[in-house]
Amino acid sequence: MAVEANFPLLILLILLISAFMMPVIKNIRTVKLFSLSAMLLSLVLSVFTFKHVSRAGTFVYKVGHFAAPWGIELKIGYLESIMSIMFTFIAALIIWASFYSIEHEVKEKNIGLYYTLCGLLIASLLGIVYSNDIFNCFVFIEISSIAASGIVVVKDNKENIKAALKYLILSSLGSGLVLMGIAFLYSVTGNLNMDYIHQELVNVKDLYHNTLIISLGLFTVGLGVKSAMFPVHIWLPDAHTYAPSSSSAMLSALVLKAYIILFIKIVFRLYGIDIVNSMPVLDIVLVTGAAGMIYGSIMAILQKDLKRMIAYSSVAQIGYIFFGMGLGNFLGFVAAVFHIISHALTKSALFLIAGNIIHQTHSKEIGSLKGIGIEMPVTMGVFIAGALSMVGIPLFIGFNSKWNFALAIIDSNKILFIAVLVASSVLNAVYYLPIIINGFFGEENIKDKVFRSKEKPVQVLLPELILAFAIVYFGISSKGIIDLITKSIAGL
Amino acid sequence: MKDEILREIGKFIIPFIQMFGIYVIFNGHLSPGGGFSGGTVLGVSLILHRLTEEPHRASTGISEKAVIGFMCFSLMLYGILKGYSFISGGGELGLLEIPLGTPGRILSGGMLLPLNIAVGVIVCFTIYTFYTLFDKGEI
Amino acid sequence: MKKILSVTLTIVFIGILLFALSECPEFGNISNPANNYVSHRYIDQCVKDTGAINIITGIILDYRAFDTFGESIVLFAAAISVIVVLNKSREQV
Amino acid sequence: MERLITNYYETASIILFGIGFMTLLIHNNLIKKIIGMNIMDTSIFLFFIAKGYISGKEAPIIKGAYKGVEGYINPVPTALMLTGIVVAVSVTAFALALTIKVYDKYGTIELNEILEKGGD
Repeated sequence: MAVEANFPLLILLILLISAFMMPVIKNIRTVKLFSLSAMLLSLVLSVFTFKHVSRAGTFVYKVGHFAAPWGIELKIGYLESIMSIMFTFIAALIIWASFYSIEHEVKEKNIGLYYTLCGLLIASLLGIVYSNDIFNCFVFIEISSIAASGIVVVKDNKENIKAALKYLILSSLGSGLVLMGIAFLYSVTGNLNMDYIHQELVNVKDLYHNTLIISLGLFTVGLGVKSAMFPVHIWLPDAHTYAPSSSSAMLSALVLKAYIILFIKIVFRLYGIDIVNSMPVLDIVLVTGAAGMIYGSIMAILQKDLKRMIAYSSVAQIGYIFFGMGLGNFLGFVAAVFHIISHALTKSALFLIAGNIIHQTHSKEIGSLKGIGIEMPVTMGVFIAGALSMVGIPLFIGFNSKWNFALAIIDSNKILFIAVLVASSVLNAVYYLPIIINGFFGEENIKDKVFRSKEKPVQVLLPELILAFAIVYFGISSKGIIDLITKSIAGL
Repeated sequence: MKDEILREIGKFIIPFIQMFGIYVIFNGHLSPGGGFSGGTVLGVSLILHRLTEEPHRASTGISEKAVIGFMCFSLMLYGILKGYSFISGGGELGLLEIPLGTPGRILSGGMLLPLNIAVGVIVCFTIYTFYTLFDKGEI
Repeated sequence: MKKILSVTLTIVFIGILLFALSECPEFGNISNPANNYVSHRYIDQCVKDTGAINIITGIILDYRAFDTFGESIVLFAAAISVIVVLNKSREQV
Repeated sequence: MERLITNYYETASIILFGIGFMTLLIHNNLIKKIIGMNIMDTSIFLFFIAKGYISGKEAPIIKGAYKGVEGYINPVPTALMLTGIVVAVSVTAFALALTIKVYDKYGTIELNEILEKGGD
């Protein structure tokens, strides 16, 4: 067995054990560097894992001495290794960016614990992505929901505590539903490993047809609560608005995505797409996704608070992802996975920039951002890249994902939904473009503003600049990554 | 609490509770119980100590640093012990393993006993942390 | 209004779950799908594989040890979060 | 439908789940909401454990002579739910800690009053 096969488990162990060490380290600077270096090491190991996968194909790795179905195993294919690179890459950038901003938002005594929670969170998300055992996924889901609420509440304000409590109760409800779904599946198959459950399901799918529909429904609703699917997204705006901006970036870019990846794995690996397509669940997902696209955009237009607007935009973008999966065809899933990557890059950049803007101007209101483009041109440059990508302008990554959604809609013969896609894009433009226009143009907006007066030093903005570069780079050359995603979905 | 009777009875009964907790942890692989249940019993004994002792004496008994240190250290121990076993099993490296011994003896089951102890320590201090933080807002 | 809505929602929800249950295998029956080769191997080989005569301990600390590892991390994460939320003594530091 | 009566254990746990769910939805008091959440979790544990029961068999601890595969109940659900219980304890502890903090900041734990005072 190749050495690289050990790397996924090693990544989890490195992140977790480094997280265990952080609370006992006194020096905050050491904690920060330690956390970043653990994340970078994981990134390097993820890249090696990806190379191994592209050389040797999908592999399973048994955790401990016992093979599945008795032990727990990790299964790493293209999807998992791409997602692992993306998660560690974005997490490393967010942690790097947080070095300069975290002191303004979190009390000094809690900074060490904050990085502990971040390490636990990223490790648990990677655990959800890697694991091939449904109950093991549940355990990691619980770690991630506690750690995610922890990084919301770390900023000691009234609203944070309310938002975190709401998030915790709703996500605990969601994981309860997931556990119920696991119980139903276990009672009809007697297995917990996804591949083995699938083998058994093929035999018993006619005998227990309704049970299977209901358990898939439970998984959908449970994971939907956690990934802010439209009718059950109510925790998201509060949590994302009040959390420190690095936490918001992490929540929006990574935490929501891990549950969606798990959902994709459940659909393809656990049930099999044929069984799922014989059930009405994906149609419901399609409708809720489309409704979320419109609702999130409209709510975002109505907001006055910058971070709250971006949070509602997340609701809309998660709607896109569920919409793509709800189409039920192969291209729809490819578009959804591509949008996961595109949204993760874009939204993390936007939240980090929003944090910078709010810190420098001491104002959360969108209306007060007049002339900001003159005062902070580099910051606004990154914001423009993110905003244009969200709207779907060519040359930015968001355009490619919308293009893929359009192709998937045409392929699935549900042409009417193109209207939803276009409408949502127009609505996106309605709330992102005014910020840019107010920032740069209009005589009275920019008078008395001093060029670069509020800009942060460039090394502070470097993580955001890297994200902006990635947004443009993948916007121009997305062919390679789409091919990889196609292969990854086919290999599930 | 100031009550003399409670304190004296507490002093008498706490060692027995702790002994029972340790028994449950050490026999986890032989009978019902294990790290989680035994750790809870141990944690309860610490809480009882804190409830019955004078406040100033009890709070200096175990410092915050020690609690966090114990928790992190035993989790690290757990992670390293189990990580070793995961990697040696999953990578098929065939590294050295602790022999399983005779089933039914205390010193058997390879790594089960040290793992149970590590879990017990974690659970014990977590329960204690929860109680003290809920009670006074400090460890 | 809110109450009526909650009651209806709950009843619908219970109805759906009971509907699924009415198809499930019988309670306590030995030939249920859940009692298959997986659990038989656990019972049969546990002493030989792990050296534990308590099969539950054998499962949670050896066969499925990764779960238990995750479980202690859940406890740790909760302890850290509770410390973040409630600890006053660190404020003076 | 007669399956609901033979599966009385699971039926009861699903009804318990409904009780917990309704407690979560109806009450404004945060502590009661957390109690509802706990009832829900417990009902799921009962439901899951019931899947492992085989009538007339022993607990899976090999005391004395080994009775063969047919002599013991299915150990898997029990082992899984041990994990589940600890998870539920952690979530409850965290939620209660947040409730204490909510009381500190808002002076009440009734959700409707909190929403009024929150100002949004």
